[in-house]
Amino acid sequence: MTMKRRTVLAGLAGTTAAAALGVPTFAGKDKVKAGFIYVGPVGDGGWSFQHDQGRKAVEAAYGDKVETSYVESVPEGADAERVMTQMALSGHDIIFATSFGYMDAVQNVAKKFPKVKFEHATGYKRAPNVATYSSRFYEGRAVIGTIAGMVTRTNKVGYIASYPIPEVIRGINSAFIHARKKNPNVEFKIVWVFTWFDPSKEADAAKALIEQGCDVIMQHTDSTAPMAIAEKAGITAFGQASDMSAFGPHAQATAIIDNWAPYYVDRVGKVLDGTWKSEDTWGGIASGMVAFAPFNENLPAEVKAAAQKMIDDIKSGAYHPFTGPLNKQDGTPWLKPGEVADDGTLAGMNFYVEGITDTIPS
Amino acid sequence: MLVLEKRPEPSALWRWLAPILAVVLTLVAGGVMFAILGKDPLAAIRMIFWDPLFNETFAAYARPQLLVKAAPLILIALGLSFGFRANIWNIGAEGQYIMGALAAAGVALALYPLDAWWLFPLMIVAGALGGFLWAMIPAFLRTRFGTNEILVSLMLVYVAEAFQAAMALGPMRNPEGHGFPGSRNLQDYPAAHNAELVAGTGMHWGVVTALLAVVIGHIVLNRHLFGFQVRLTGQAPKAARFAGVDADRLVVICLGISGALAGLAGMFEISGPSGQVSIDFNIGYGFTAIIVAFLGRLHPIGILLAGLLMALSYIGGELAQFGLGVPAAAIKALQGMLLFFLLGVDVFTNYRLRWQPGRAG
Amino acid sequence: MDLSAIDPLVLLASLMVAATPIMLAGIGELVVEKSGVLNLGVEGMMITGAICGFAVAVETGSPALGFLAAAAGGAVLALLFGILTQFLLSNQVATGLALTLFGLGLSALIGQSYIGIKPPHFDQLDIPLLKDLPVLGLVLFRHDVIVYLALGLVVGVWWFLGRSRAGLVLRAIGENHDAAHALGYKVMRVRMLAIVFGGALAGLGGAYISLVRVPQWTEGMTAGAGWIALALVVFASWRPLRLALGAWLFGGITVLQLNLQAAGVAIPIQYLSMSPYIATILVLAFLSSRSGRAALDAPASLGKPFHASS
Amino acid sequence: MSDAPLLVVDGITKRYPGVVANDHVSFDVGRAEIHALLGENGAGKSTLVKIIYGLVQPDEGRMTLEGASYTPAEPREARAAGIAMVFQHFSLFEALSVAENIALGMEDPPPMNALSARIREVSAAYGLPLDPERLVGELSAGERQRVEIIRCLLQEPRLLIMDEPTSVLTPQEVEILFRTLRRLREEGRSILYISHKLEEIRALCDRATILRLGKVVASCDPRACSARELAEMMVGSSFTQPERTQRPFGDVVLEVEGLDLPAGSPFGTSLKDISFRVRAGEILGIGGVAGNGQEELLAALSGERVTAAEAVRLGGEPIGRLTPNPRRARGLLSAPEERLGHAAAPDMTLTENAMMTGAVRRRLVERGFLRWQAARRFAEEIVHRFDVRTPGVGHVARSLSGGNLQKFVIGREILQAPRALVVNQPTWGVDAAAAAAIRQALIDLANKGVAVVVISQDLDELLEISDSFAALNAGRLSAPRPTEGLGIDEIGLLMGGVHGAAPSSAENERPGETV
Repeated sequence: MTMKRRTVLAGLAGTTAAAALGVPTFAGKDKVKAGFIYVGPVGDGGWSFQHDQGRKAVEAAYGDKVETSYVESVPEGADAERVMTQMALSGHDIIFATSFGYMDAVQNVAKKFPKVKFEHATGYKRAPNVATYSSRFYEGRAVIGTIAGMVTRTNKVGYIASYPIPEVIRGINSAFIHARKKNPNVEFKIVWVFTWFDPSKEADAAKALIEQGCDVIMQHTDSTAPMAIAEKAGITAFGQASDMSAFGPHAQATAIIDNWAPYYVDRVGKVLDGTWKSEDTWGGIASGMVAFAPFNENLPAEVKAAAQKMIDDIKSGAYHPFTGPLNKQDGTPWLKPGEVADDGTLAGMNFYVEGITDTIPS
Repeated sequence: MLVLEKRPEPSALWRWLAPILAVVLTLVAGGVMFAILGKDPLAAIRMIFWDPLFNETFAAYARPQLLVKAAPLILIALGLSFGFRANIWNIGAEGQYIMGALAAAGVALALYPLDAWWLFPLMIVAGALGGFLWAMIPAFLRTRFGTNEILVSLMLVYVAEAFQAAMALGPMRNPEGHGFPGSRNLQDYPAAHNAELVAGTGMHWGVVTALLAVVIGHIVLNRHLFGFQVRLTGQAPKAARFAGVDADRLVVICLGISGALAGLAGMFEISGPSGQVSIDFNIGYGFTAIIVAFLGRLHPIGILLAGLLMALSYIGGELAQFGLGVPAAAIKALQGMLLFFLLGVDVFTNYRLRWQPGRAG
Repeated sequence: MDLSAIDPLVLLASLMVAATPIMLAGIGELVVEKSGVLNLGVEGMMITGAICGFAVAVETGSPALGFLAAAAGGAVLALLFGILTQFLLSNQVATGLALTLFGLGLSALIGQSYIGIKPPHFDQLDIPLLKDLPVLGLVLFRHDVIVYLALGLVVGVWWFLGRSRAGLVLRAIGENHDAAHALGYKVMRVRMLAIVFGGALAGLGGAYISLVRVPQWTEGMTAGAGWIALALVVFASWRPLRLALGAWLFGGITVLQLNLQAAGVAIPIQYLSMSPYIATILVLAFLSSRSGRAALDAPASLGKPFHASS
Repeated sequence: MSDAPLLVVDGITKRYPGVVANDHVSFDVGRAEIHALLGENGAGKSTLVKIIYGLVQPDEGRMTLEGASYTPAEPREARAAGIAMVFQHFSLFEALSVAENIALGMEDPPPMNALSARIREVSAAYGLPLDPERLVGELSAGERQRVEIIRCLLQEPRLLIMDEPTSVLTPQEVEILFRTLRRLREEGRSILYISHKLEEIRALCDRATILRLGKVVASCDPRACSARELAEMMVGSSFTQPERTQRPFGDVVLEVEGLDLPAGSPFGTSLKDISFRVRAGEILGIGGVAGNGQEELLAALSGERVTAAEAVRLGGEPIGRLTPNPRRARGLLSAPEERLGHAAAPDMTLTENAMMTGAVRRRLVERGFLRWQAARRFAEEIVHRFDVRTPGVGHVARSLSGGNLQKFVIGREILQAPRALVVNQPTWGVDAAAAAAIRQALIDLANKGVAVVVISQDLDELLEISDSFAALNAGRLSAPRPTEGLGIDEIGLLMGGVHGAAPSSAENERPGETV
């Protein structure tokens, strides 16, 4: 039975913005009870694991002013609704629902418990007591795309993709654009594994890519299997969601880390001091939500420098990874020179940019 | 040495005592496990088995939820129990559940956004039919070629899962879903929505159907000729043939019933609590129901109780997770223990332990 | 699309690795089923083996000890199944399913402190001289020892079932336990041994995933491999050598479709992933539709309870 | 070679709950002797040989083999001591080859290739050719028996036990088997031959020990006895023609004409061109040795197996294609031989067992729903009218003794007021009182004008109650003839296949033995 997880979309600007007016103000609290529900086990080493790291950070930050709890492996749908209701009944002040698929369940429960605050990861439906948050993973992909373009010798970059959803497609586009910028000959070989988490299959996918000449592997799945395979093959790879250097001390150039801790600490703090309100957060490098593992010391200095510059530029707002001129895969123009993609288009991205030879499965 | 000796008659006492003993043994073994994990065993067990029912904070909500969670399990287990009694082993209810849900959702989505009273009844028919037809594959192969239905029905689960992923990504994908896999949410499609019947109770048509099915199942098993034929076939196939039972027809009917009920369960879940066709909306009800069927001794009332007990362990398990920090894995292990004990002590209904000097036969 | 990028030899070499876990679990289950017992708990035993092997390998630093522990872990779980089904006569289908549920829970419990840890490295056994052979060297002689162990076990089981007296007794018991009992063979003892052997091999298969193929521990990491092993036994119509072929075919379809994708071929993956199961059903229907030699390969007592009461 | 006996059985007793299977049985088997163990079904022959073969442990008594104490704890020890056994229901594995089956029955088989060669050699030498590579599932019943025999012979046994070996053989195969056995005797081996076929024993055996109700009642040289004497020793009473109330017979009720039916199982017998008629008020007795088609005949009449429509007629209506319940509706009822598992469901209550066949005629089902009250009343009626000893109708069938359950089964059919009733072995393994009650009930039924067919291996019973008699042999039925005036010799010969319809007659016939 495969693992399920999230899917994502970050804020569709404005869908419920109006509802956010007339927000009730919540009084501050001496002690906050925060609940988390995870779609996978905390032991998945990836998505749910990282959210749980955020939960632990909240505990560390506030000590006995906060009490946290979690329920793991909660299927989307009725089960999630039930768990959140029980959490609300048991006196939780704020509940973090960490999967896209919980979206409708969050709405249903939030209506019944107007005094409880809800935080829904990667969704787009908000309410006076429902905030949404997501992460601009594509910013991280721009950085690793830059590195990939510079380190590949075979000009073939392998990409292990989970499901054909906007988040994943956005990541592929971002990585590809920046790899091409550094190396016009680079090609992406993309394998869809149709799972978020199946170590064996991910390992096989990595092997297949390596066998076909890829010397850089990127993954948008959760297990460390591809990293271990890359290490064995002596090539470069990038950690996903967490620092995977233990599995690829030589292979891991860096890792995009889902760092939910600053956001969770901030939001729980706002409940404590009574300033919490419904909003949509799409955080990236600048807000610390997207973080990086230290660059591998074996990376050439100019690669490190280029990657660091990319991080700095995105952080400062000087650069947006989707800046024109950019064409769609079939050659039709998408962004004019200097034009920056709007969040709405990015959120629902279902097309490749020019140069990618793969076809999106349907 | 100790040997098992067949009783001249099944023990009426043990029929009741066995499940109680199993629960007691589970509580003891579970308590030990919680103690090892560093949790207060009494608190954990109280939270899992007591609080959902009687704690004033949760009970009002959790009691009806017990029905919601148990309904698909009961519905599927009930269908399976008829076949199991007659030695017809459908272990592919998960696949039939999926196909029922897909058929029902397919009808609703194809007619979107129809607003007609007859849509929901039509979906019920489609759901039952979807599960029924999927179960007819092993039925046909068994009656026509004598193919083992255990293996065929199991293989068909994987086929159904792959088909479901294909549907969620392809034909049934929500055109307004911003490119996400998964269909429209039927909760937002009034004519197709399997809504709460009485606000706040969580009761939906699936719960009603499950309870109705228990009553009908009980009547059919005990009062109807079909139930009698099923029992007779399971206990003495030759006697059944002598009594005029057509074995092939029984295979088709039993597989058909279990398929249709699994399909119905899928239909009620997809149109209600679950809401949408996604890549993996099935969460193992078809497999869990097999266990529920055996826990309930293949008896409708037993299945009702077993389904509720199973649901209780899920709901109470969630409480224990966020209340005491018990890991989900411990809940799974506890459920596993409960099953082992129930399956194990059942032997004493028909056998007794006897000390026999000398060698075993 | 660039099919020339696919090197068939490399493909063959990697499918040998991909096939190893299901081959191990499958050949174990084949022996169990040949003795007339249907244990649907393969997934539970595999995942238990995966964590036992991983934990012991990490604690001792020795992958070899890890594999031993994995076999032991799978065997212990199988023993539980054996006691329930053989001595307490519980239903095999239900008990097997319960075993899977329990195994998934138990392994997750044991594994809580092993998340994010890297296991000790397990070397591949590049066989000197042979590894440099053209073609065969790459395909056959550059793997780790477990790959050879799996193949050796397949051949061993083939020999055992087909050529040895003990294997003959085991098959006889699976075929007709009452007749075997009448001839004076110990039905329960043989079945218990088969069940434990099957559990040990499932455990090994699981450990191969957690220690070699991935290698790391995560909950639920066997991701359905146990169920594929079950399908494999049927697909192979209970013949060891055909099981090895089936494992390569199952593994091969996975590896091949990934390779085709990597080569840029757009293939409908969801439909392709049904194909092994549909093929299994067709094989099954075909075998049972004709009488004679092949149809009789399915053990006649499979899944039936035995009680020597007369 | 000394003259001391090979095997001495001394005072063997084996009790089962409610029955003493062997009651201080003593006899001995000499060297190079074919020794017959003769007795009716239930006389304790099978238990005795199971004890000798180590499958069952005796409660009392001892055995010596070649003068040494012999106490086999399991078949392995028996085989090691040189005793081999050919089972009545073969202990063979269909999916395994001949050679593999043989290896399984041997203590220390040679490697497969050598074994195959030995099998070819030995089987050819004894005139029982076998291909060691063939699967047993593909063999005929006779060939399967060869496998068992060869398996025994390869172990060079000193004593070969054969339990009813000819019940599944064709006459030609019987002849081959006898040649083999005689040859074994010439080689100095002993054979313990279990049968109730008198002619066979007279033709083959040197000595006979006769068992009745678990006890040894006689020992004799069968070649020196007539079939009648043997039969009387076996059955235990001299054959007196029962007083028969003369009933007027009515019209033909049940008519079977040219009934052919292929064997339903590998060990079954096919029915060939069976014809008979039973009139209202008539009891037709069908005698014959087990395994000659009795089960198949009952199945063809009960509707469990369907035939050509015209092959079975009830009151002139062709019903050969009808299944059991439509036949019941028309008044043709039946009771099969096997009580537990066929005539009754062991784990179901008497009420449920009453429902099993009574549903149609007693209207226990209404529009698909079961009328349990009525079924319960019906069950209680059966219990009451047929004196079934049970604490209540809520108890399961297997908790009843054989006799009580049989009374229940027969009573269940009789109380449904049949037009025709077919019963198989109505008093098999039933105590004397119950047997008498059942026989009386059948006669009473006939007196009411019902056509009754009694299939039985108990000649005494058939002579006592039947008006006409026919014998079933190898799936063929002799022409029925009036029981009155029928001699036991004649009956014995009919049962042995000596009648016009059977081609085997000449082979078993020995000069001077016909009436």
